[in-house]
Amino acid sequence: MKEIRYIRAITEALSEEMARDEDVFVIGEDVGGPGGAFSATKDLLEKFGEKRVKDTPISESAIVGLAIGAATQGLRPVAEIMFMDFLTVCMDQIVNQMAKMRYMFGGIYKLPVVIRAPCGGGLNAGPQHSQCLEAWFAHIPGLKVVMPATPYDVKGLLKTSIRDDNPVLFIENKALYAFKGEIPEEEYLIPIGKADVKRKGRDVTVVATSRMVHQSLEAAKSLSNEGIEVEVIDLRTINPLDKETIFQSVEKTSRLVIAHEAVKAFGIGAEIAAMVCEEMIDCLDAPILRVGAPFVPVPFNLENFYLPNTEGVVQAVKKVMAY
Amino acid sequence: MKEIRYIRAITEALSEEMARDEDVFVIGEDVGGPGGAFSATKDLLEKFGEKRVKDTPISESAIVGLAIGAATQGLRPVAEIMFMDFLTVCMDQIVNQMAKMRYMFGGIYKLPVVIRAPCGGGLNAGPQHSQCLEAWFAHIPGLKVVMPATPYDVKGLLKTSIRDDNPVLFIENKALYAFKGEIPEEEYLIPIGKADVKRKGRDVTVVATSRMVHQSLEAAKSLSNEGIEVEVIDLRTINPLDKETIFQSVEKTSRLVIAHEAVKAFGIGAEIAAMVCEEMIDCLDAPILRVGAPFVPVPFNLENFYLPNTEGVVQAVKKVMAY
Amino acid sequence: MVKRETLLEMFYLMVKVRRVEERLLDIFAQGRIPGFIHVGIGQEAVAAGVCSQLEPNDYIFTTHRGHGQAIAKGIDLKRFMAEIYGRRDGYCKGKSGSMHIACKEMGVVGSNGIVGGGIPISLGTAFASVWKGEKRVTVCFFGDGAANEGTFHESLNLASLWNLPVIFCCENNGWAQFTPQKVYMKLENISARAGSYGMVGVTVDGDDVLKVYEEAKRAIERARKGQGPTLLECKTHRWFGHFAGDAQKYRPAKDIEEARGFDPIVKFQRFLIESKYINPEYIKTVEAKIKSEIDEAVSFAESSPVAGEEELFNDVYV
Amino acid sequence: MVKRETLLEMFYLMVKVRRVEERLLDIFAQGRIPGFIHVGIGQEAVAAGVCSQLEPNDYIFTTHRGHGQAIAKGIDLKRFMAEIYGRRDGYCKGKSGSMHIACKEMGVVGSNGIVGGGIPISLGTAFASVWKGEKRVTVCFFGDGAANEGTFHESLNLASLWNLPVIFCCENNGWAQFTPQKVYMKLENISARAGSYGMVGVTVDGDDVLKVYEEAKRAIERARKGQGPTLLECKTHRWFGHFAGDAQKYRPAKDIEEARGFDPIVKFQRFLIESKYINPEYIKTVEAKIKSEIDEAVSFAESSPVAGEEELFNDVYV
Ligand SMILES: Cc1ncc(C[n+]2csc(CCOP(=O)(O)OP(=O)(O)O)c2C)c(N)n1
Ligand SMILES: Cc1ncc(C[n+]2csc(CCOP(=O)(O)OP(=O)(O)O)c2C)c(N)n1
Ligand SMILES: [Mg+2]
Ligand SMILES: [Mg+2]
Repeated sequence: MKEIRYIRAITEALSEEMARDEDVFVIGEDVGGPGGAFSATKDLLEKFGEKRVKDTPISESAIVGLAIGAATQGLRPVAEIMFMDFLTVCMDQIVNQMAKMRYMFGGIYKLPVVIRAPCGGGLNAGPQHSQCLEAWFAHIPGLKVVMPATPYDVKGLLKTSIRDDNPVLFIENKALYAFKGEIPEEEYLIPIGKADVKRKGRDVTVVATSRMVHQSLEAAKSLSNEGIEVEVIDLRTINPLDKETIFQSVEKTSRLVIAHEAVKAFGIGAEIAAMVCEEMIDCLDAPILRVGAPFVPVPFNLENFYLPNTEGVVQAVKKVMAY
Repeated sequence: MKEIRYIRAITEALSEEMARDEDVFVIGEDVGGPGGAFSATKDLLEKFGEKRVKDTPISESAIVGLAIGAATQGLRPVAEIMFMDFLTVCMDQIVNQMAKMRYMFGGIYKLPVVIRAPCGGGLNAGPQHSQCLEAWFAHIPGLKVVMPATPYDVKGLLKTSIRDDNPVLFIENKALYAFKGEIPEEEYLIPIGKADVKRKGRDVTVVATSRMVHQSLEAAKSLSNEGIEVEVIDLRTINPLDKETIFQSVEKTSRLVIAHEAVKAFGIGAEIAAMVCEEMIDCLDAPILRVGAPFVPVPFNLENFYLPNTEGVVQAVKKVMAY
Repeated sequence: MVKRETLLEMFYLMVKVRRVEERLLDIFAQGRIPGFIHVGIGQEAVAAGVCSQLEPNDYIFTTHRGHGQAIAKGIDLKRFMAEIYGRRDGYCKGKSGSMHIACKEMGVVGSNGIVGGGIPISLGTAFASVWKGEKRVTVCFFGDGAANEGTFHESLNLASLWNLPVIFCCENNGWAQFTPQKVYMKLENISARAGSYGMVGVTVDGDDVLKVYEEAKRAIERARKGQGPTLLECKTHRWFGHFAGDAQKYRPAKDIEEARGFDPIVKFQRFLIESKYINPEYIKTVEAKIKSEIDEAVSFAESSPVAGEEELFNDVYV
Repeated sequence: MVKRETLLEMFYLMVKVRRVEERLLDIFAQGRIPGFIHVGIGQEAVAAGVCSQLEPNDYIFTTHRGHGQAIAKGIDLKRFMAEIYGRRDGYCKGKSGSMHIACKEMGVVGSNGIVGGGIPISLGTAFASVWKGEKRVTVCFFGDGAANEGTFHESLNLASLWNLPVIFCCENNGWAQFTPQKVYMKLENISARAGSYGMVGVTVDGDDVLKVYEEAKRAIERARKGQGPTLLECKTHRWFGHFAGDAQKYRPAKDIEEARGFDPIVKFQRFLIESKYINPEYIKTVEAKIKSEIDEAVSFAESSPVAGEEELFNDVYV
């Protein structure tokens, strides 16, 4: 095992996959040189050369379109979009083209495209650089949506995403880029669509994603001191959703809290709550509570009021316990 | 009262508001001449002249951007985007600009922009011309999302939307354009954010939107013959959501089914189910079921298998009744 | 000079595209095709002039008005027709219809229902060709209206910058749906926009198949030799409405009449006859052959079943 | 000839912008400002040359690197600074920071964090001005990198087509974040793209405030007279990194040194002194005045509180 930052785990995954498969290339704004805005692609240009590390103009639709076209011919592009908020300037390519092409054309294409994009607040980056929009993409058939929370998961899942023959939206979290964690020295993969029970517990299930996984673990720790044992499930993949792991846990705990950083209303927590309510309502001993952001744009300097946090999870858990 | 088609009710609303307020103008592709792809703006060019009926290039981002800028200066643009699927080519303008501008700039602007766009299948228009994407926009603070199902509602709500000082995404349904219904001769308005109980019933609440309102009413009719009395709530507005009307009904019926044409997974039905499950789970006598499209792109010629329909609502209602 | 076989091939393709679309209008008017279709009658010279000189493994991208290019690129008429009918044996198993024909074997990468939506993707096949050291060129067809979408701009810039082997073929029929060109852009020649990217731009009479052939040849050669992309604008005329059933009330009758005066088939046929390449007898044979191909395609399509519910769930993911 | 007051005003603005941004770099390095900031040190002549001749009710749109233009347009330095600090008395109540300054009274319609995001919106204020029969012009600032976004294309086409009174002012500093111009476009002059829209395009030495002034004057006059938009490219130099804290390791030291050699303030100051408009004493006075303005702004900002939680929910809807 070794300790590594989330951002460097991404770099390792890219580097390993590029070494393993000559058809993998990275493309995006500033991905050469210093390795993009957050240095995810650092040193790849030196290692793999200009053929496989493609610096582009600021033209997100062209970036994604090129990736799609190249993928129809067997290449395996990994496109970087600098902030998740900028996916808005290439939504047609993602949603109407990439997601639908295989279906629309009768299955003739595989589309092994990965689009990496960081979500989230915590950096005081303001309303146009802090959003969590995973719910949009989870609503679109044809895409897979991956959203890892730890260095270990980000590396294993990015490697798997690159090997997947379907388009994958790979949502990183910029507030986690500097976060450190252990990973094995040797190669490993993590399957897409498999949630991870990050902490076992008998009383309440907390399903969380991305940064909120860490807040939930913190919450679980402090609640444990009060005798409440929380099971924390890190979803890791938003689509396909690992219903089984969630359901098994809820069956055991009978209490569910969902925590994500995205705006609560119409977020992915709604789907999880609705699924449980549809298929196992009788298991529930309490309402399903959701912890998410309020219905306002992400403010520059009021993030401390805006961002869902540990305390929010603690309160929600206590509420379902007290019910 | 008079009988009118849904599409002509739209035209009337536009025409009346343009006559009433000189700052209202329509803008979009082909909106002059024959009045756009679906003739919504028919005859407006003749009536109001070129100043107020603006035919544009095929440049959706420029259309929406212009509307936003004009709105900051007190004009009241009504932009037409020909199919809801094409909102993907101007998402940044809608989501990062229009929705956030008031908040982002400390409240200095009012943004009375209406974007009209038709959703939905039923015309065999294929995967890129049939989507229902209302869930995306409902997730974005700063937008209002309106989605009427009848000529009466579409007229009254479009008029109110034009008078609203906030950006409104006004989602029409192209399969309903030819649908006929009664409206008053005299002027009327319908408030945004108010659901409509389209049929009263004691046994099951069905919350529906757009085309599925009609399917739900049909379902209710046939179920009534079997002694099941369904209450059909037409949401009419997705955001703000009329929680009160939904909750009151569920309190009475204790059973909830939600029906929309959008893909079921991560659709707006999830939010409604989650809300109910969060705040009034103990009222429920059965799981909350959702009727929505399967997780596949909209197929050209398999719409009969794809589209959520009356039978789907009937089945769901029977299931919650039998529970 | 253009070789005789090529001339005859182009003639055949033009007549074939015309007759197929005439038949489609017919069938559509009878309500036998679901959804909507867009025909390019009057624009056949562009597809024939360009596609007749492409290799089978070259790539093309087409639009909602893409029947002609796909046929000229050599797709199978039966599966094409079945797709438009929405039947199981169609190219997309009936799931996509007229607007979304694709045929991997013949390099028809895909038709697109989003105006300008295919342009960015065409960069990718061109990129892959260079990557693999192949000499395959990509032709991306789009309309005059599409030249005002942001994707046009982003894509042409990137293609020129990276010297990609792609020909951006703008089929300028003077109309974007119900709106004539002068209402939505100031320039007369879209090819002038090539200058914004340091790219070669040419405008050609798109109703003259020989001229299209010639300029397309240069563009294709440039691309194949690694000399970069071309913006090739072919000025042509749309005879019918935007979609089948559009009565073109917004369009002066004179304009339609004039458009029909530019008939590329009449023009080319006259040339071929005057130059003694063909005679009226030959034309009859060609027409007969085409008719039987179309008959066969239609009956193939009509006898192919609509897929069952199980097909709904196929091909969303690998 | 340019009037003396105008010359002095431009000088004042350039020095003010420079000193404000120097102070911002300082404060930022001390960790007193949250988030990130982008300074335009070295580019002051563009803002001053353009904005000094705008009326208070003319409109400007700015970008992430927009301090200079906003200051030159006349916003209040105290509220500006408070916004960058994220404080309650900032222009946006502290909710948006450096990237999103807006001031309705002074026509700073809004700064934008999305590259190319403001360009379409600038059409709207220009449209409204024509609509109301006012003679207000709109200046939309953006960078060289932004000229490859689709919105640039769509917006310039529409502006030209409708003859809108807008000046598209491309502040070309040769870099888009970490990437130099030649890596992302073939053309040297972005103004050449004006031809794609039938618009006037001009490139000017953006480090020479008099040249900027002159060309901007023509463009503004054209716009005010209803003669349509202009694409005005000002070639200038970015001295510092893309954002404060960016050490520019990707950039040759020589390039940075050269950039600093183009100092627009040094150049203009020399001219003013040689032409006897000012003397060293005058400069000292200006510097002193600016220093006290900045000191005042900083202490205003630092003594303004951060808004409370209740502010979180304000201004989402009317
Ligand atoms: C993004 C987008 N906007 C609008 C449309 C609706 N639409 C379909 S075809 C068309 C006109 C296209 O004109 P042009 O590019 O000249 O092609 P033509 O139809 O003349 O072949 C329009 C506006 C669309 N399909 N996609
Ligand atoms: C749509 C979008 N893509 C990418 C970015 C990230 N980004 C911010 S500034 C910038 C460079 C902009 O370069 P230029 O337009 O030349 O402006 P400059 O920074 O030089 O003033 C980039 C890539 C963004 N903010 N928005
Ligand atoms: Mg056209
Ligand atoms: Mg720049």
